[in-house]
Amino acid sequence: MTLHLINRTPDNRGLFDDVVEAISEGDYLLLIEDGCYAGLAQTRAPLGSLPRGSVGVLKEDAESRGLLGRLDERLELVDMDGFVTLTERFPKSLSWF
Amino acid sequence: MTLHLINRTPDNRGLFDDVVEAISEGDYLLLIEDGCYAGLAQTRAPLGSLPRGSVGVLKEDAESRGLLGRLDERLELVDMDGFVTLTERFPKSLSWF
Amino acid sequence: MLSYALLVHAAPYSTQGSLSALRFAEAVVARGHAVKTVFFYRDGVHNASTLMAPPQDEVHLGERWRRLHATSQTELLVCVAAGLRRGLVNQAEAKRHDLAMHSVEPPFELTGLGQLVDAMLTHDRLITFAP
Amino acid sequence: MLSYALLVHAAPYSTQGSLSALRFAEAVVARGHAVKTVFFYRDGVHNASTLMAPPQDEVHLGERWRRLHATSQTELLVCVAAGLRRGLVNQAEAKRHDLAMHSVEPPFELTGLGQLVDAMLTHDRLITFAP
Amino acid sequence: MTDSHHLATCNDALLIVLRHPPHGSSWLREGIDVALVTAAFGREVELLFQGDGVFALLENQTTGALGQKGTHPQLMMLEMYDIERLWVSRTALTERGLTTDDLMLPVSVLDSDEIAALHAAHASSLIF
Amino acid sequence: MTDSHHLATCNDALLIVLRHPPHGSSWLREGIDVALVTAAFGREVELLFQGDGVFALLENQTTGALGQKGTHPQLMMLEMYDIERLWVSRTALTERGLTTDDLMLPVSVLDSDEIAALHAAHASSLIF
Repeated sequence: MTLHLINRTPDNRGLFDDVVEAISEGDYLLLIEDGCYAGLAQTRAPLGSLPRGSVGVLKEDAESRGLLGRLDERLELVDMDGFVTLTERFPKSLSWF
Repeated sequence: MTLHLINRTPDNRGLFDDVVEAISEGDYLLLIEDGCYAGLAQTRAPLGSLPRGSVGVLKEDAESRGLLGRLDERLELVDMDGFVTLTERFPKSLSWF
Repeated sequence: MLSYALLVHAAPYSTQGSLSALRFAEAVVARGHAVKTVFFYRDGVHNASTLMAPPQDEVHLGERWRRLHATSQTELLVCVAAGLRRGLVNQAEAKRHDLAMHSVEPPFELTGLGQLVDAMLTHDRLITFAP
Repeated sequence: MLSYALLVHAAPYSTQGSLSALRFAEAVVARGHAVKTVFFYRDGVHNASTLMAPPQDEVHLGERWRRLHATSQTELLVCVAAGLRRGLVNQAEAKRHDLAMHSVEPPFELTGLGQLVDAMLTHDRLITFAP
Repeated sequence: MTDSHHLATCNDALLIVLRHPPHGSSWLREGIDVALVTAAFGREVELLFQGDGVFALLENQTTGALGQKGTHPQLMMLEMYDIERLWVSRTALTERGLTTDDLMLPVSVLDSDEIAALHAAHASSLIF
Repeated sequence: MTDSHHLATCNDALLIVLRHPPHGSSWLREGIDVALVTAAFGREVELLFQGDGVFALLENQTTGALGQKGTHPQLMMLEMYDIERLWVSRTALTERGLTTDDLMLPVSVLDSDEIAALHAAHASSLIF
């Protein structure tokens, strides 16, 4: 099982297509840095197909961008400690950029 | 009248959308570096809407990528001297990245 | 306790990647794990420059990496092939390339890519921070 | 004859942008125009490092920029704010920031952003080369 | 409040196009730096927020990781430098589910054809 | 020639995902460098060409501007390093109007669900 990290906006359409192609059931996708914008409730990113509880957004990065309160409610808010916990839980991580 | 330069692949969907939004009649779009891939005959880039004779591809960059013979036939092949000529003809240039 | 290796591709001050790597490293240490190795590759090598002089009200990335080394004995490894191209040289390499100055000092070490392979094999986790 | 200014944002050896800027500059000169100014901003400032030591079978970007200066009197301007953050310092700045080494030497000059504004106003063309 | 008359006439102001979001990279900050310096040199400057650049204007931004300052304090200085023409792409807003109510500064929203006209009307532009 | 059996079993090889095209940046070259060094250290390596990475395999590439070497000579060395499993995303090829006939090396083409399975089967991967 894999922890996927995305740090770019949905403007990078090809990137999001490739991530979705690579994700398996039981994987987790964490949106960090500019990846947080993909968590906006109304977005072009093709994350809607991913099951609830499998996508999170890094709280610190979402907050600095003014995104708290604007995020898709299916997303988990993950703080830095939670980020580390995810890397404990998932032996493998993949950074998409 | 403006010379637009693109150096990224059509994977950067938002970039191409923004360029198309900014182009006026009489402008010229030159594909350089990885932008050359947008000149492939079959491509996802929304360049089809631009008139013939207004889009070129930098020959040197297309050639090094193995793209000669694969390009949309509506494109002009522009060599380095031709690139400079375009900057003589267009007082303003815009680099999109 | 898990052992972590970080792979940093991001240039300092241009993208958030270096900051993200640092705060992640600090959070890993705070949870009682060890950050054994940080490997700087591509434009990430610029994190190792001893010559950076950021404004006083901005984080000094070089100092923060050195502090991580001091408190956690983290190895700070710089890919020598990526570094030499980009002007990151230590005293030995400067001499070998006939350069009057150098820009890399301990605890940053210039090493080969083999050290990255080694870090992947020996540590429990590898996390990449990209531009 | 037209006068050109180039704005280079691209880091050397990481993306094609610096190479594109150089070959464009050489083509401009070959057509009888003048490349008056190259302004290095963001990661483009790394083009000014005197410490780069690329493999012998690769283009040495620093040398090629210096050659452009020598043959065409092109000003090679480095944004000082972008440069200081990233470890690009000349002798004067090194002294001011208490650094034992420096990484920028003439013909590269550290200057303010005002020089970019000036180049835009005084030259006929401005072409940007991005990463 | 679009300003079609302004769009149509040729214009000596420097148009700076901001296409990158805050925090994730320094593109936005360094673009605004160029805007402020240009204005300080007495040249007129206008800003166009296109693509992900519209996120620069989102309300409620804060300092980021490890004290990263962000760009919202810089934007608050624009008025002091007499940079008052702020253009925003309607497409960029709509695709991101935003309206002008979400933005921290008053802006003029432009349709796609007006964006092309804005570019055409300016003798010099820079993209960040 | 997909190899579903291989996909399904857990795998000690390092999977390197190449997502960037040649020439425009050094991502591809530096990713292949990691592959070659890893193989030289005696560890098995497999490559997945996804997204724009499939352009790395396009035939008829040449040296680029100012003598830029490109990555096609590097790819020709893969066999010498016993790197023989080359996977390619079918979606990536199709969207770019390419088929395996356009490629310089023999590859195994994977459908989207097979790509996910490939990732799941490898204990470690790196993306370039």
